[in-house]
Amino acid sequence: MRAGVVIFPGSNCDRDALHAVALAGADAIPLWHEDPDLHGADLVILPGGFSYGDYLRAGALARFSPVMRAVAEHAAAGGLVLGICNGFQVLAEAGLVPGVLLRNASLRFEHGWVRLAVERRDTPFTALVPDGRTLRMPIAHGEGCYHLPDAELDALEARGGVLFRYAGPEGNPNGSARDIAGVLDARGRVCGLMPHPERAAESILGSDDGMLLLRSLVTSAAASGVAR
Amino acid sequence: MSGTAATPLHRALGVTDEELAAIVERLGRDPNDLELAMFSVMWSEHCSYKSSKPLLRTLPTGGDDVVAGPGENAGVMSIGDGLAVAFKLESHNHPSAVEPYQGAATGVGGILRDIFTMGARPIAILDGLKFGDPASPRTRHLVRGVVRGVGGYGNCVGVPTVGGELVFHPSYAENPLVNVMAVGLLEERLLTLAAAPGPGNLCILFGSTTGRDGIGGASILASATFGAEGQQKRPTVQVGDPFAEKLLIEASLELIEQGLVEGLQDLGAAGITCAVSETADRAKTGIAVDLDAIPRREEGMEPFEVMISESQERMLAVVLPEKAEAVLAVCRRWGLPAATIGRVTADGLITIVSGGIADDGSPLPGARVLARIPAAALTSDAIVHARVASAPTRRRPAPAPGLPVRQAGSLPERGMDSGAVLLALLADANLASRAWVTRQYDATVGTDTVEASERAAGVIRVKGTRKGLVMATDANARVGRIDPWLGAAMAVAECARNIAVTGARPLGVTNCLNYGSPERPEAFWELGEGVRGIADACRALGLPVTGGNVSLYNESLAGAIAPTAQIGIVGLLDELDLLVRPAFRAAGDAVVLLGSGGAGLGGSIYAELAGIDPDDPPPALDLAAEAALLRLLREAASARLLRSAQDVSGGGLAVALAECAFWGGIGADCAVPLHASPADDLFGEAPGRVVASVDPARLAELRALAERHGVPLRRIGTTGGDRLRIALGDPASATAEEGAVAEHGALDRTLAELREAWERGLPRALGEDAGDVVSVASEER
Amino acid sequence: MSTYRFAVSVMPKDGILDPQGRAVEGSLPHLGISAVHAIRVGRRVELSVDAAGEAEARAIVERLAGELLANPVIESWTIARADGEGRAG
Amino acid sequence: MSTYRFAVSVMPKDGILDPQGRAVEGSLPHLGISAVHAIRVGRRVELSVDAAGEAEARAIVERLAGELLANPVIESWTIARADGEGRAG
Ligand SMILES: Nc1ncnc2c1ncn2[C@@H]1O[C@H](COP(=O)(O)OP(=O)(O)O)[C@@H](O)[C@H]1O
Ligand SMILES: [Mg+2]
Repeated sequence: MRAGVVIFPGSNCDRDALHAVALAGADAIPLWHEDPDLHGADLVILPGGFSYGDYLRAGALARFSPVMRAVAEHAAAGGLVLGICNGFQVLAEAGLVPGVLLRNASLRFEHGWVRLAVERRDTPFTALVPDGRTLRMPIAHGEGCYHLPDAELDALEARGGVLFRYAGPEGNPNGSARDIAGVLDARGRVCGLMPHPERAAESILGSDDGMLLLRSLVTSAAASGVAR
Repeated sequence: MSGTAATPLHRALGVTDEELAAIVERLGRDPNDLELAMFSVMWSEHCSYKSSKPLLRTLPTGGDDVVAGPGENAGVMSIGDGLAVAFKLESHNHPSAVEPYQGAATGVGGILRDIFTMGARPIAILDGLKFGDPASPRTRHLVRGVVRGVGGYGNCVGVPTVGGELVFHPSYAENPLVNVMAVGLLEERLLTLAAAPGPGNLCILFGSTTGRDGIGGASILASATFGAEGQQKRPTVQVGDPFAEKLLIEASLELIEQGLVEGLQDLGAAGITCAVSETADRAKTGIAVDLDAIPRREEGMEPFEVMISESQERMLAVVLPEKAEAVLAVCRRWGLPAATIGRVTADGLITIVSGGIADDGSPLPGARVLARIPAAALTSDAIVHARVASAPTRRRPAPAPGLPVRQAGSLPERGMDSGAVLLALLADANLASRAWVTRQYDATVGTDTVEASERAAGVIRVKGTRKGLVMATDANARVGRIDPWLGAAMAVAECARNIAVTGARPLGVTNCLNYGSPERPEAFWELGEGVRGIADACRALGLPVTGGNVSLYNESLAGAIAPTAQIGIVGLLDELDLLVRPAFRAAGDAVVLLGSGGAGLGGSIYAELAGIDPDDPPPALDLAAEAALLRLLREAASARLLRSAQDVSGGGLAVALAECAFWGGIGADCAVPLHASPADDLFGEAPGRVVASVDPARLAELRALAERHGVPLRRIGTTGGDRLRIALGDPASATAEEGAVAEHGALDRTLAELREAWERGLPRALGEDAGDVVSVASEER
Repeated sequence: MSTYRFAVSVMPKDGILDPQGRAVEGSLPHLGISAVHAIRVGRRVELSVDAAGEAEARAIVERLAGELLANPVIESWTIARADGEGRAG
Repeated sequence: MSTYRFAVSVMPKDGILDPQGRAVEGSLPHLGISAVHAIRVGRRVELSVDAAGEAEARAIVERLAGELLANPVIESWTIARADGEGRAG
């Protein structure tokens, strides 16, 4: 199973994602933003960071990178894509997942540990998460306030597009609509997620809950890779 | 750039008549205007250390593990396995006073460049911040801007901020301090020095283009007192571009890893002038600069502007000619402008040429030589001033350890509720939770952060090993104001203790000396005392000083800052799973106090809050006892004897106990013998003490170890419950071995109320809880 | 070929949360200002375009605004000349 | 008492580095755009002021701009009517 991690100029969680997804059992390779070839990746991760400095709007400039055409094609063909933090912002700007990430309600960068309720377990991203289990992982972003017009939110919820919500005493850190922390595209193959599972992949770092997500993904990608 | 009849050019540039004579002597002729401008920035205090050099020579710098010491961009110490750690502290005080967001941001950028220039990947940032009264609108504006700036830059480049300090003291009202420490990790074989060896080699400038920003920043901002005159001297503000810095980090490390550079130097103060003269001087070579080849951001820049511009995010690489194409290719890949701007020569001169240079660095036919200066004259052979030091007439020297101290004010004795005092201390702006700050910093990027901020030292694991690096930064302005020797020495001791309580071995020390004008004998005396304090403490604790930074002229019309020696220490934990944390971990554990404090409330937060007899001295510092305590802590940690450990510092024993308790969610019932006065015993900040919790079954073992190290150990209580109770014993029972001290009135509070006071304190002090002025000006982007 | 300078104003759409605007409004009482309301904070981008004529230049700016400078889900934009001519705003 | 609507345009001062503008410019090749240059990114703030006359209203906006909307050290600003009248930019 090969996982490709895209490096945009300004990505700063690319090495973290490579490290964690390798721990989860994948053959992890870097993908360069100017190279429109995914080099056989079964799974593509858009990592966190500040692609193009987050200038203008987070994710707005990265979405035009040559690699994003390949990512869009991969997704269109049913390939798995996970966008973490800035990667979520890039996916949203590119229209690969619904919604917009506005500035945090506090108008500040927010770092901290949050708890995520997992809304569905029948997805490639959450298959291994035990029932009833919430996931603890860090957030670190300035623009993570999830927004969609109300009617579209209703539609998103109705189709099961909300995958993670902020929960527990730590609460909603950024003012996201309906506490949404992560969403799925219509086919359920592309996921955008503000918190950082790759930073919660080893207990020495405070939590290994993120591993449940990454292992789910690696397992599903391996299965679908065989299928294709 | 020109002088007038009334003010000749050299004086307008801040060069004294005496300095001009020294320049003429080194050149054997009068300097032209460009040369004078180059001298003026290089002979600024910031670049030349012309006042502090003789003092800095007295610091101990040797040690087995030192790979690179003072003089390089950062200190480097070996941590085994072929790995080394690079670390350094630097100030960006005056730029932050002018423009807090950009000043702090570019401060972070500058210190990070010092780290990756050496071939180290930056792995952590710590920020030592000092401001005036948190209730004043100006302070609030500065705090908000500086914190946003540190975060705005550090978060974007992807280096976790894992520690720091936030101190409020009235002396910083007009002159805040922004000291930033950066830590990096490198393979020793990749260590890269900032030298320009090999005549014929190329000098390649890469990163951002050169603009008019920060013209004269180093010399003028950092070397002048803020006052009416300082206002006009303010140069163009530098704007940081962390995105460019991130690309610069990746490109620089790639160049080093691929073996493409012979030397690498970042551009900071004094820009290209500093980079070429320092690298040439270190290698005993010269450099010919092709002025026209320098990529510019603006049209019509004068040669002197190009040569001294402090545009951010630039690097200078010294490269073998056959590798130049490969270097340029790496820069292109990372989207960074790069240009060959000069050649290394054998003549020891910095030559600035317009019109092109030949392969050997000589001017092409028809080209003009605009400046020609011996590299040494600009750097190692810069002028050194013998400044006059004189102690203030009325001063209180540090008390000697063990001397009896006169009783001082002691509020709890006057019928004041000690529980209320503890709540007030926990809520004090200087002691309350820093979460309002640290939430704005990415502390977990890099997937190596084991412990960050809030509680104690930052802890970073070293991937591929079982090791951990532990880091902290401390200063002690309040004590420094009373006795600058003691303030500096105590900062070293406290910082080392912060490292040692985790079980780590402190490796080495970096520092930033923040003082007033060296031209004032009293301020220069303070600087001398501070350096002496650092040297004494480092010798006693066996720690080398591997680098640092000097920031003088920290004065405003309102006066000088409290003398502030900011200390940074990195320690090594050989086995990360031996890490000891500060929070209580289990009910029923024995609570012990290691070390014994003396009396003296001078310089404490309690004194500021409650007021004390102005003649009450600060507590004494016993460096030998401190060294023994450090050794004990390390051995106790390796034997896994400690369930938790936390040093006693700001707010004293009561605050330390409260923090251990509410961080762990486990209370404690304690009894403390009354030694000096209730205020001293509960809230005094005597150094050399640690609160630890221990499995009762292993207490005897710890006690034996403590005895062997000659460190006093006293069991003061037991963990458990959801309250913190501290009974004060009768002085008569102070000699009693343990337990039953006759009570003298107990402090008794729930963990919930203690925690709430601590959590709300800072937002409340800054007016953030009630809503305050929020600006959308540029810092918000 | 001439060079035209434009200013693109990008503002949050009506009905979209504008936390910056709200924050500024919230600080007005601290400044003793009560007469100001309905604050919206957006972006202004100035740029130069080389083109054969204004219509061609404007078309390029239109495209840039819709694809890059604004996010049509939440923002609307207007384009104006920012050189001699239509300089305003 | 009338209500006046203004737009405050805040731009980085000349000579001050504008990293945003630079980054946007750097990504234009990806959009296949080559005719655009000299991009500067700033802020636009729209607000309404209740005042007896335009001069009074404008004075309030002036004060607000210098104290809250712009950072005078690195930014300059212009103020324009943004209602019926001077609507532009
Ligand atoms: N400006 C800051 N940035 C990051 N961390 C900070 C800052 N100020 C304080 N901290 C963190 O808050 C904690 C408490 O600070 P301090 O009171 O100085 O600690 P100590 O008692 O160990 O000296 C430490 O972990 C410190 O690293
Ligand atoms: Mg400390």
